[in-house]
Amino acid sequence: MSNESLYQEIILDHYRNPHHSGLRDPYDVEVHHVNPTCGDEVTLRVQVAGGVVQDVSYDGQGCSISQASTSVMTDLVIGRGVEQAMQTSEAFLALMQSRGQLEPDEDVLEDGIAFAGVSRYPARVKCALLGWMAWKDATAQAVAASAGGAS
Amino acid sequence: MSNESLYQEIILDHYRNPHHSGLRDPYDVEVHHVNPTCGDEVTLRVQVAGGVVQDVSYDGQGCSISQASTSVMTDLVIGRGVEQAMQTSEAFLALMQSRGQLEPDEDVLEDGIAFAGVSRYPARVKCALLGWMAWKDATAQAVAASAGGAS
Amino acid sequence: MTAVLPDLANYDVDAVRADFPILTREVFGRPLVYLDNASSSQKPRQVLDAERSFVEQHYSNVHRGVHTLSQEATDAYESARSTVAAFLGARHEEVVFTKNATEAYNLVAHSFGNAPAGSPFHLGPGDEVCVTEMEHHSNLVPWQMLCERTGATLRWLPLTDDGRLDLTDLDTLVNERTRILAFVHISNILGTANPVDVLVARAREVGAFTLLDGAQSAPHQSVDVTALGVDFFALTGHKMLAPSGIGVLWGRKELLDAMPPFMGGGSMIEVVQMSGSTYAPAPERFEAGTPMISQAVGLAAACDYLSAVGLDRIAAHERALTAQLIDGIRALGGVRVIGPDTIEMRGAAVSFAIDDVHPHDVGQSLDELGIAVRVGHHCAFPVCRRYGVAATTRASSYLYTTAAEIDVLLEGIVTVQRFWRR
Amino acid sequence: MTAVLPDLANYDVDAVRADFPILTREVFGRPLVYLDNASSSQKPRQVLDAERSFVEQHYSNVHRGVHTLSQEATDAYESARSTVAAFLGARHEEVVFTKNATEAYNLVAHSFGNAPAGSPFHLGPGDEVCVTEMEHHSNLVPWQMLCERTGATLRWLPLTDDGRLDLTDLDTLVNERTRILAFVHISNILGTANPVDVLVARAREVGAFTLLDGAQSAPHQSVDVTALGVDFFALTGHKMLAPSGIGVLWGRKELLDAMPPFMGGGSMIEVVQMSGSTYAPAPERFEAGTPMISQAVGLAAACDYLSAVGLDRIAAHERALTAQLIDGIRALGGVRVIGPDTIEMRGAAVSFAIDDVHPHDVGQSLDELGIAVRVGHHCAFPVCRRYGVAATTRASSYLYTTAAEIDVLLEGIVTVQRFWRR
Ligand SMILES: Cc1ncc(COP(=O)(O)O)c(C=O)c1O
Ligand SMILES: Cc1ncc(COP(=O)(O)O)c(C=O)c1O
Repeated sequence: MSNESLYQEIILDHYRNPHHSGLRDPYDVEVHHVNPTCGDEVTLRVQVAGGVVQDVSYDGQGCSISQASTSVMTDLVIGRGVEQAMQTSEAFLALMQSRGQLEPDEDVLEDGIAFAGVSRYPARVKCALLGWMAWKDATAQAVAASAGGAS
Repeated sequence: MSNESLYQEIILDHYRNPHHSGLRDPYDVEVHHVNPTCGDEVTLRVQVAGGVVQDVSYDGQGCSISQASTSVMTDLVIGRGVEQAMQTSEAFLALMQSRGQLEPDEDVLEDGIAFAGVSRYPARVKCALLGWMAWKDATAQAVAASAGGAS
Repeated sequence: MTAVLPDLANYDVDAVRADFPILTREVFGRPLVYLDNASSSQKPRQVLDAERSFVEQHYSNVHRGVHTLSQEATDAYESARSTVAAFLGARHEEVVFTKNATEAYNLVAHSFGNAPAGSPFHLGPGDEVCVTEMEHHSNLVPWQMLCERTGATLRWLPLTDDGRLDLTDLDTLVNERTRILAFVHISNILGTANPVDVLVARAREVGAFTLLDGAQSAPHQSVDVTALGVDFFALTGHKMLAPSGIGVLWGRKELLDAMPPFMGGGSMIEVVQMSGSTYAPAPERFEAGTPMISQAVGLAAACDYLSAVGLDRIAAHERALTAQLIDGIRALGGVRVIGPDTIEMRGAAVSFAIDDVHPHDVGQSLDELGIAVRVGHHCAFPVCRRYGVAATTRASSYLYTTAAEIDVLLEGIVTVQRFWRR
Repeated sequence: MTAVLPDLANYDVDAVRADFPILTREVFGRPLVYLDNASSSQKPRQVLDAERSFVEQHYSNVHRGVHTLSQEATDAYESARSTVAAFLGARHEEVVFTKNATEAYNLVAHSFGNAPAGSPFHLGPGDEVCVTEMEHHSNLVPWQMLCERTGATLRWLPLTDDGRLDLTDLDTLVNERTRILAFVHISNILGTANPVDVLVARAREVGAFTLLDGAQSAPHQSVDVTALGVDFFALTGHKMLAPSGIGVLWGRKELLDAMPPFMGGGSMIEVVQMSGSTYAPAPERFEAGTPMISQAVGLAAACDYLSAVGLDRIAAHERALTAQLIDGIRALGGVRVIGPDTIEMRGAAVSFAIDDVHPHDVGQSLDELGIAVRVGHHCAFPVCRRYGVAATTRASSYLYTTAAEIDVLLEGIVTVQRFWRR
């Protein structure tokens, strides 16, 4: 595909060899998210302990963008503090909503910068966000549950 | 006004000096018609006997076109056989619906030919037809009533 | 679009006119004097060019497509939405494209009509809808129909003899039972500008929703829906230099998202099963089917054009013309203004009646002088009845109207009076 | 409009293409191959010119005005109606302009929903509406909503494995309780052409009204609504060379005149009083507010253009391209047609699935080769579910599509297969 292609090598690599894929135990919360406009879906588990994202595992159906984006996401959040991971997730969301106007920060988003081009394709933005949104949802639930347990 | 004017002298003459105007006795049927798009109205009476339109009298509010057209109509139907008068009314209707495409027959429509230009103004066609439609309605009722009475 | 506009330090009406191809037309051998702007406005080449170049280079259906044209068309359509939102001081997601203002009112009325009992939008017997006696049929008939469907009661604020809202009984007419107060910003027939603040304040006291008909305000003055404090606002493109076939419903986002849909179809759904469907959030929820794509682009170009000329300058220009017309009519004698006969709190539409000449004859005779005015009930039948006329003659200026044209109209009225004097 | 068309003794696709400015575009440095016609079509300059010259010379609001521009605009609008009527084999007064096909279906559904008990259009619990499982959301969701409002039951004709209507239970599904049978003429996702005669015959037996969704038929083959024997038919302009923002509901005059109105507002009324209103006969009754004036002119120009090229020639041309595409796909291997895989009783839209490549990736990769196809559920979610796919890739040709373009697509599919093979 061409140079201007949406399909940067990084994306294809993650798509062909997704990181952290497959559902694993132990986990605190499992969520199932669907992108209604294309039927793509992901089942995702998170385990949070001591304010740190201990593990994220997932299984899903979807296009290269959604699959690769989920893979990149796991690299960026596993082993990080929840707060930092949430910030990364916000940065990714901002990039996706930028319609090609934002210069991504490689220090924050690492492989995620390969998705900058996706933001020019509003129809694909939801694909790129599917895994991220599922993670955010599951993590928020896990944090709420442990906070509830602690109080 | 200009040469192409809708307002032919004949129309203005009838408007300024309407023929057969005012409500008269005797009559068989009286009707009241309204043009909803401009609020113009006419009250009209007919007397029919022996298959002949004996009299048509009327009173109304309206623009020059509707007033003059009603005046011309009375000239064309009073004293004529109902059937012939109905034919004249059809000829006038056809002229009005012609969007300027019909050459009017002076032998049939007499002063009515002055309204040929009105057919180019769909918004005014209803004005020109107000009195005619009221006459047709009233006459049909009068004929039906006398047929009913005869049977 | 690059609107190449001249420096309008002094409002340069000739420069504006040069942008409107139709203004060079002749009618019956005379220069066209177009004073039917309250009915619909003419279009500048900037709007026509914007629409055409979009269609010739980027056209496709919008939403959900991944190919380039589809992305470009979606971008154009959505940035048109942003432009309109900015024009109204609103948020992008609060702008729903409709085919005209009429659809906007029907949308709200039908959505409310679909709301189940218990919903904040639900209406039933005992509930009331309040309008005014000066509403355009478009903001009256939908509420009549809604009341008929739901058993709610329609009430209305009456008019004073000088063409204003009669607010004497405001507190009775807008009361605890009132669910929605729908009223016109500037009347298309009387020209009256209504006191939005007073009406909104009363509606808020009783917890009624407010809907403002901006069909005659948005084209002529700068509008900030947030500052106005209403819940819904609508405009129609064709009266503000945009193509026919497009309008806007603006609504507060939290209301739009909570309201039931109006029309069903493509784009407004989330998940469709044969057994039932769920719906997208606003604005998509209210945009069933393929939208008015190139017309939205045209409307955005119209907003840009109006903003470039400057709504405040336009308003000032029209104000001067309106004063000239009202003063001129008063000076003529034998002509009566129907509606406010001063320029306080009024727009540029001036209705009048010439003694003893039927409006149809006035309109037709003026046409033969090249002057386009509107005659009839102007889709405000009850107003005509209120002032005891079957119809009126209405002259309405816009940004391209000149003082000389107002003089031509005034002379035309004299010609009409002479011709029809019997 | 004078469509200066070449002699098309042999269908001269290059001459047709020369009329469409956008077809010279490039995408990613490649010539645009536009195969998204089932979603929306491109516009020839004849249509753009007709609309523009109307707006530059004759524009005004329509109806009731007496000035020259108003008469000219009304003439243009009403003769557009006549042109469309002739195009469909219908009468002038039977053509209602809507903003798109979606509005047409909602119009009928809402009108029926407004009919009082005792009216032939009334629906209530125990009554049924029948559709098919291959409906576009536009001809499905309005009926779901109608059933929800009225308590009527929605039923549907299922599909066979090869993409046809399964008529096994026709007599049960369309029965004495069925009030309306609404179905698609040619499916936008499967390409299937449905047996109108069989369905109409059954509907007539049980006294159900019939509504035919012609969004995908009217652009591609000659349609005679009278011969089809249905009660209602709708099309949407943007799929047949016309501007966006205009569609048509055709209905039998005696039905339209008897049906309750849908939207309320200007033009659709007869007499308006504050206490209630009466309504104009069709088509005005269903055209509330300022209509899509210049878009109607554009639609008429599109009808003229299609007629000049010849619907039969267009159909034959597309048939050849469809055969080429289906045969080509079969020869490739690893690609499955979703829908009829022969050219019997089908239109030009061909949906397919490439083994192991997600449709989004197919569409995006083809775009990078300049090829515009649609991917997704094509507003026919239930069809995807029926055939076990989340989405399909759809290629759809039109009068300007060339055999060479179909070859480019077939090569593109091979490229996609190679690229995405893991
Ligand atoms: C079969 C079918 N019906 C209805 C529609 C709806 O058309 P529109 O979106 O123009 O209202 C479409 C097109 O999207 C269609 O393909
Ligand atoms: C005050 C007012 N409201 C509503 C409308 C309706 O606008 P449209 O016919 O474009 O829907 C108009 C214009 O006719 C108007 O003047």
